[in-house]
Amino acid sequence: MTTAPPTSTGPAPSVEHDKAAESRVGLILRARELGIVLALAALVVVTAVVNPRFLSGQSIRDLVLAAAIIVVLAVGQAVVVITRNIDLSVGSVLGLSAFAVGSLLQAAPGVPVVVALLVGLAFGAVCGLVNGVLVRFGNVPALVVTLGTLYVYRGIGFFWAGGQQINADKLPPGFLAFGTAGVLGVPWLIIIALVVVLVAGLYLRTYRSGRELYAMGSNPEAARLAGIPVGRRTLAAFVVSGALAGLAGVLFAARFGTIDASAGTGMELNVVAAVVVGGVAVFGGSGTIWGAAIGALLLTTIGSALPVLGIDQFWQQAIVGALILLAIGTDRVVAARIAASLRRRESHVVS
Amino acid sequence: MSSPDLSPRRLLGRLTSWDAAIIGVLILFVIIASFTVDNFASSRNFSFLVLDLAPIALMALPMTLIIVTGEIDLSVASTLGLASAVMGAMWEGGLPIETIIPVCVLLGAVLGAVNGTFVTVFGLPSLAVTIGTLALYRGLAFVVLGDRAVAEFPASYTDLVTGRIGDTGIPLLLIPLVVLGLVFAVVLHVTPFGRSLFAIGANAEAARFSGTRVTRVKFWLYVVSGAVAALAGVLWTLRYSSARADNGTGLELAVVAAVLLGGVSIFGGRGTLWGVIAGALLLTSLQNALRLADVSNEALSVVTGLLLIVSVLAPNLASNSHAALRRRRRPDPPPPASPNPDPAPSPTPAVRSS
Amino acid sequence: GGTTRDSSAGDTSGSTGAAAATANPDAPIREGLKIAFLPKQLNNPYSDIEAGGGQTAVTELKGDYKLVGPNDASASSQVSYINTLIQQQQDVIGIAANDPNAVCPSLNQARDAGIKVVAFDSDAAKQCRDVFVNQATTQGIGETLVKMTHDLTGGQGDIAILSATPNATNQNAWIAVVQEELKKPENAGMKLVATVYGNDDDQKSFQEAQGLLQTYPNLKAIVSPTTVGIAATARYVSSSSYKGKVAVTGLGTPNQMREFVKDGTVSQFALWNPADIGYLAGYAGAALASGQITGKQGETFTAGKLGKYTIGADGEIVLGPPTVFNAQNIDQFNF
Amino acid sequence: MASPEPGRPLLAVRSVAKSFGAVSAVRDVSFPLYGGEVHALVGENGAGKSTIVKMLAGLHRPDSGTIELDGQPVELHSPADALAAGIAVIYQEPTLFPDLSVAENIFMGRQPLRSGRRIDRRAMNARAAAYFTQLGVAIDPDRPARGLSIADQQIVEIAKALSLDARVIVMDEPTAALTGVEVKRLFAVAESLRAGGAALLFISHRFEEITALCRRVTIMRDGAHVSTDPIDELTVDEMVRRMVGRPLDTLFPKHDVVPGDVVLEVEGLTRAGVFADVSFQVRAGEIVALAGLVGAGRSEVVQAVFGVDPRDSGEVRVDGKSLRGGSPAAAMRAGVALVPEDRRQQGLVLDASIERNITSTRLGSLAKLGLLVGGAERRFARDWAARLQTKYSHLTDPVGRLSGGNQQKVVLAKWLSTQPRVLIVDEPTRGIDVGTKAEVHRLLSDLAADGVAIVMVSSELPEVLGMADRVLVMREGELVAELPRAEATEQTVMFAATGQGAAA
Ligand SMILES: Nc1ncnc2c1ncn2[C@@H]1O[C@H](COP(=O)(O)OP(=O)(O)OP(=O)(O)O)[C@@H](O)[C@H]1O
Ligand SMILES: Nc1ncnc2c1ncn2[C@@H]1O[C@H](COP(=O)(O)OP(=O)(O)OP(=O)(O)O)[C@@H](O)[C@H]1O
Ligand SMILES: [Mg+2]
Ligand SMILES: [Mg+2]
Repeated sequence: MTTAPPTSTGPAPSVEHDKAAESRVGLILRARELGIVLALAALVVVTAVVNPRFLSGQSIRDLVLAAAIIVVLAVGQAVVVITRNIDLSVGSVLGLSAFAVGSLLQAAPGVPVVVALLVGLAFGAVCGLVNGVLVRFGNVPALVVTLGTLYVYRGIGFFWAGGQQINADKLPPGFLAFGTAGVLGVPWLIIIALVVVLVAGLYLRTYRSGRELYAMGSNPEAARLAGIPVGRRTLAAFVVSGALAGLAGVLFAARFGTIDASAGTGMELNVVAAVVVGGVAVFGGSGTIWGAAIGALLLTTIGSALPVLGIDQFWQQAIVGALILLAIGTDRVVAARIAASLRRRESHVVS
Repeated sequence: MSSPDLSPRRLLGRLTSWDAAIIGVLILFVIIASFTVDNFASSRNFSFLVLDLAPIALMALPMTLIIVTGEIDLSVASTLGLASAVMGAMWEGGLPIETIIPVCVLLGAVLGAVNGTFVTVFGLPSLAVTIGTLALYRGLAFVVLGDRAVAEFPASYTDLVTGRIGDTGIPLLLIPLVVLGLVFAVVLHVTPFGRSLFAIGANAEAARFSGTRVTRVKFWLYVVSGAVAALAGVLWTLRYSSARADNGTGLELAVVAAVLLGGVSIFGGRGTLWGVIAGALLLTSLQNALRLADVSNEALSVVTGLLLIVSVLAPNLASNSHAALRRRRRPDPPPPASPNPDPAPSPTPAVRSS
Repeated sequence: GGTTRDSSAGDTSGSTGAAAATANPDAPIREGLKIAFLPKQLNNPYSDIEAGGGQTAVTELKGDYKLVGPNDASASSQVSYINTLIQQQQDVIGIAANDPNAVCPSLNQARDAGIKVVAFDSDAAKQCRDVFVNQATTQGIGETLVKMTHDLTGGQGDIAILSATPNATNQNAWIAVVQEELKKPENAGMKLVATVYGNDDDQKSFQEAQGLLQTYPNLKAIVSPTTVGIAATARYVSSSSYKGKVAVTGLGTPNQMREFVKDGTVSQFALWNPADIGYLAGYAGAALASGQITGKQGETFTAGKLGKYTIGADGEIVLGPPTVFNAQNIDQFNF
Repeated sequence: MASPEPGRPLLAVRSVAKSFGAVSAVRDVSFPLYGGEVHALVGENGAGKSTIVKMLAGLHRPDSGTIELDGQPVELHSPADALAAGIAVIYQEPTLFPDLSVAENIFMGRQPLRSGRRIDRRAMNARAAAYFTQLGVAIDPDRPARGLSIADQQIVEIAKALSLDARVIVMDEPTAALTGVEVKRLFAVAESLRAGGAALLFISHRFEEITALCRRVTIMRDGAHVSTDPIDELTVDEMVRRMVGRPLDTLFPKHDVVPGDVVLEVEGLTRAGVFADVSFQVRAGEIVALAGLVGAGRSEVVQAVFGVDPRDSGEVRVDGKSLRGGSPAAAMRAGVALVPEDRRQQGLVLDASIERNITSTRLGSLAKLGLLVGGAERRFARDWAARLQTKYSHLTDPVGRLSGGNQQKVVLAKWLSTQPRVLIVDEPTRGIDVGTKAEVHRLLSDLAADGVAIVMVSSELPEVLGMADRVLVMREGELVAELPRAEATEQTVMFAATGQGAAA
């Protein structure tokens, strides 16, 4: 075939393209996550200056432990949002799975932690599957489906739990230990969260099916034409989000020890906020897992920094809101800069 | 080459459309409920129902317009809360209620303008922006009123909200609701402005190329949404004669649910206000009836959720199976002529001045 | 001009209710009374125990018991339920008000419709209920809290309060008393450095506890006058390096706290028996509906196994002093 | 390059039919595609060409009839199937992922891999760059597709098809958005593909292209198959007669009009990075063409004039009155109309009905007391659709269902109905068949005759030369030449447009 172009010995232009490529990639990466990282750094520094104990081992540990759960949720959410969908049911799924695992351990204290984790995953996956099926086969907008299942799953949770509350003393000590202990001082929750972030991040960046998720989010119609199995991928995305929410449920149970039907209520908005703050475009197609994770970390840090800063209770929520706006604002500014630079370096027919 | 008369066809389209379906469901439900649920059909219950309906329905009106343009406003419930808190603070401060109410509504407009600015001027996604202001406004509400709950609003006003027209069972509150509903419906459906909203929702760029001031329109929609939400806050405060920072927490989801239930496309460009009003009514009367029937709170949320999903799912499945049928029904003798009544270009009245 | 707070003083939406009737101490308790309980929130362990007590009472009285309520502890959703109960023509409504005033108009509608209203656990505004069953005098609880703290800290050092929601009626009342008590000379050594709110949300309370300990290095004790808060605080402290250094006390249920009493994080905390509150409320309601009492000060009635009670000022009925739990006695309780 | 008369066709379409509800788009159409040969598919707008394409792409299932590959009937259930069967399609409308890099757009789902099935970005970018060199354009493979001009988008599509190295390549009006230079390059590529033994199906409304590239031509009319012959057995006039069903009157019916007063004045119009210091005047009754290579910035200029794009400096005057920048509404009030370049994105609300689209610019005047009641809209829409001889089945159908050409007519109707003093048309005949083209051209000259000032952006030289009283040539965002009708020739325009040495 005369059409197959030489790939090994890249012709002159392609070389200079590669250089351009590097710079562009760098620029965009910096652009997307820069704002958040800066905000995070600034926050930590200020807090530490005001109250050095904020950087004490104990407090950092508490911080990341709290972050671990929301990070896991944010990763799942990011996957869904990138495909131009959204999953508002995560809070309810978390509650449901937490309670499921809780009552399992209550009934059979012997169950090893690993099994508990798997049960949580599976449980969430099923909830996610339901969402996915409704979106895929019922072609109902994800926002509607998951807003619905937000109510439904929560309701089921209440039915099941009733007034029952599973207290720390009912849970096997091994499981509670898992909530705080770890290897070489690194708590399990954090290890798990990191693994989730790395795997998901790598997958979305360097695997074909991962990139296809972006394609679907960027232009669904074109994705169909490109022969991407849109339906299956959508389904998968929701299953992943559900499964991670389930996993987060187990972590939640282990961390907080007390579980009732209302666990994780209202968390969905925080998670979406984290993802958005993390620079994932609400209408899909762009953004990274790293970004989402950092976004989650930032929000949690705010949550625990403000009391340390001794800022009046009543200001906390307001400040969180303001910071969300600030974060997406800066993100937009940078994005605009890129667009401008693109417009200038326009293509022209070489003659 | 004119197309065949469409009026019957359009009528059919109306009837089979999904918001019409919701209206049908609503009527059906009300009839069934009044026979099966004791006390449901009582005039007193009706006034309770209207009181529960009011805040959701109010905020759903501008929300419909916003969602039709493809945006969303999740901060309405927080705006309600902040308005309520400010109302309380000013009432405590001894200001006359006649000043407080307009000031609160104005405040709401300003809060809406803030949303609008972020969405239009900075071009940020409204979902993200209003999640931010959802937290911000609720937070400010707590900053204003803190942990206190201001009460003892004048009976002359609280009774206005909870009262009825004479000795009829019809609550006074119904009047402003109906009026506003009509206004919004007319604006959305039979004015050029309303048309431009649909155009914006379906293809903002094309709308811009047709001379629509897309950003300006969106901005004002947010202002209106804020003002109405604040008004809802005032009514809320008077109804419970208690101003608190946490009033109406979480109501935004109910409002969005009502709008979607009413058949408005979350992607913009499609929907009717009738559907939305029916949606809000269905939501509240369903909850009211279930409560009267001692159905547990859990069941309420499950039913609400299912209702929401089904309301969108059902019409889709219907149309799908319909299409499937058409596909199977083959190969029918192809129509003799092309889609167009007379293919040969007939000498047209205008432009061809040869 | 215009309608201001002062000009409309007294003109608040309230009605005297049906309190005009006179009490007949030896009227028999009517059977088949429809008594409905409307706690702050369903599916909350504490509320459920309270309601449970109510159920016992109603069964003893051969009445017909009903439990309704929202899943969120908000005043507005309680109002919808009051309206429903009015529609269903109950005889008695027992309510733990989420907001004393917000529920007022509907409660008065209920009383106009001849329904007796018994507030329990958390009071509604006086003019819209017939009696209030108080778990203990506000004063009593405040004093107990301070006393326990005094014992634990030896009367010296910084202390902090982790309360429920910022606008929880009774918590705020108790905190007020605590602040008064601390002014007394014998408590002069203790300094209240902060009051934070966990919104009766386990996770939030947990993080607030973290915040307190990080912010106030030489904190001696955290006092949490709410069952959710004390459990979360105890759990955080027990899993942190502060265990043993910082005392945790307040109001909690034995079942929640047992673990932490055993592992030494908590050495004493207090609570009344929530079941008894519901129980007493049930009897008070029946007595009202049967005309034994009308809610005036000095009237008396018998509340089954709890014995004889006398209505105090403002129609308040006090259950009794709270129980203090510790390693010795905790295993005798199961709620 | 006389390749031997081929034997068995690589792909054969056998009496396929497809109807959408009432509309029967394709009826009993059959034709063969031979390896090593380019096959033309021609027909009026709405003849059913794209529908056939969509069947080959696995998007539509034929209601009846079959598609055969190597003599074996194949069922194409999805685009994936088509790709697997070695059928590559360049669609009429570009289908890119704006957020992804150009390279990823080309290789989506087929990215070159390295160890552990991970994507090898370097290799991917290198290969993409190689394809671009082959196509003779310099597009940074790592730049996101968002913001590419239509032409650049089309080129990426072509690169995508190349990268598939498929046996059957279908091109649905690939040249509609291209100018001479790029078309030449595309043809070179097509030629090499053909020589490589692939079978090409080529759809275009430009006969010079068809005669230049194709060996065999299938003609369709109103969804039905008319004929399939070797190209050299047909004259262009015969082709036109068969597809239009009547002999065609002249393609460029230009009236000579005596220009009136200056209506539109543009002075020193500048937008940083896109165009600079553009000044020109248009008189009543004049047709002024803006020519230039794709990417020269013509669309940007006219969009800035109309106010949809901001302008950094410069002034626009209509009838001597200065026009506020950045406000299409103001421009419309002053009597300016812009028929935009990209009808799907800028011209139409595809989901909205034909009626809504046509009336969208006139609602204010159609409303009674501010309310749109009664059948005024319906009547208005029906009237204008008729004037432009639009083919539709119901005014309430979404306009997206119309064929490309008929969509363009709706856009024209929408703007002509505003009775403009200044009419700006950007690529007015892009993707329009000869019949309609003649209509549009007649329309333009009639409007000019009625004293409308017309600015025409066009990438089709014949059109420019045939219609314009004056030709303004742009290069890289600057106005480089102004040629009166007499001096405007293929050479002079291309020379100005490409600059030294690049004379195509
Ligand atoms: N999805 C659809 N639903 C209904 N009708 C359709 C649909 N797609 C195409 N049609 C109709 O089928 C006919 C053929 O359309 P098609 O796009 O194939 O024409 P075409 O030959 O490609 O025209 P053009 O040259 O303008 O692209 C037209 O009348 C069109 O309105
Ligand atoms: N939406 C956009 N964002 C960024 N750059 C754009 C956009 N549209 C076009 N451009 C660039 O601006 C320049 C002019 O665009 P365009 O292709 O419309 O010019 P043109 O002369 O109108 O060409 P044609 O009309 O033939 O497509 C080109 O370099 C193009 O890549
Ligand atoms: Mg076509
Ligand atoms: Mg252009």
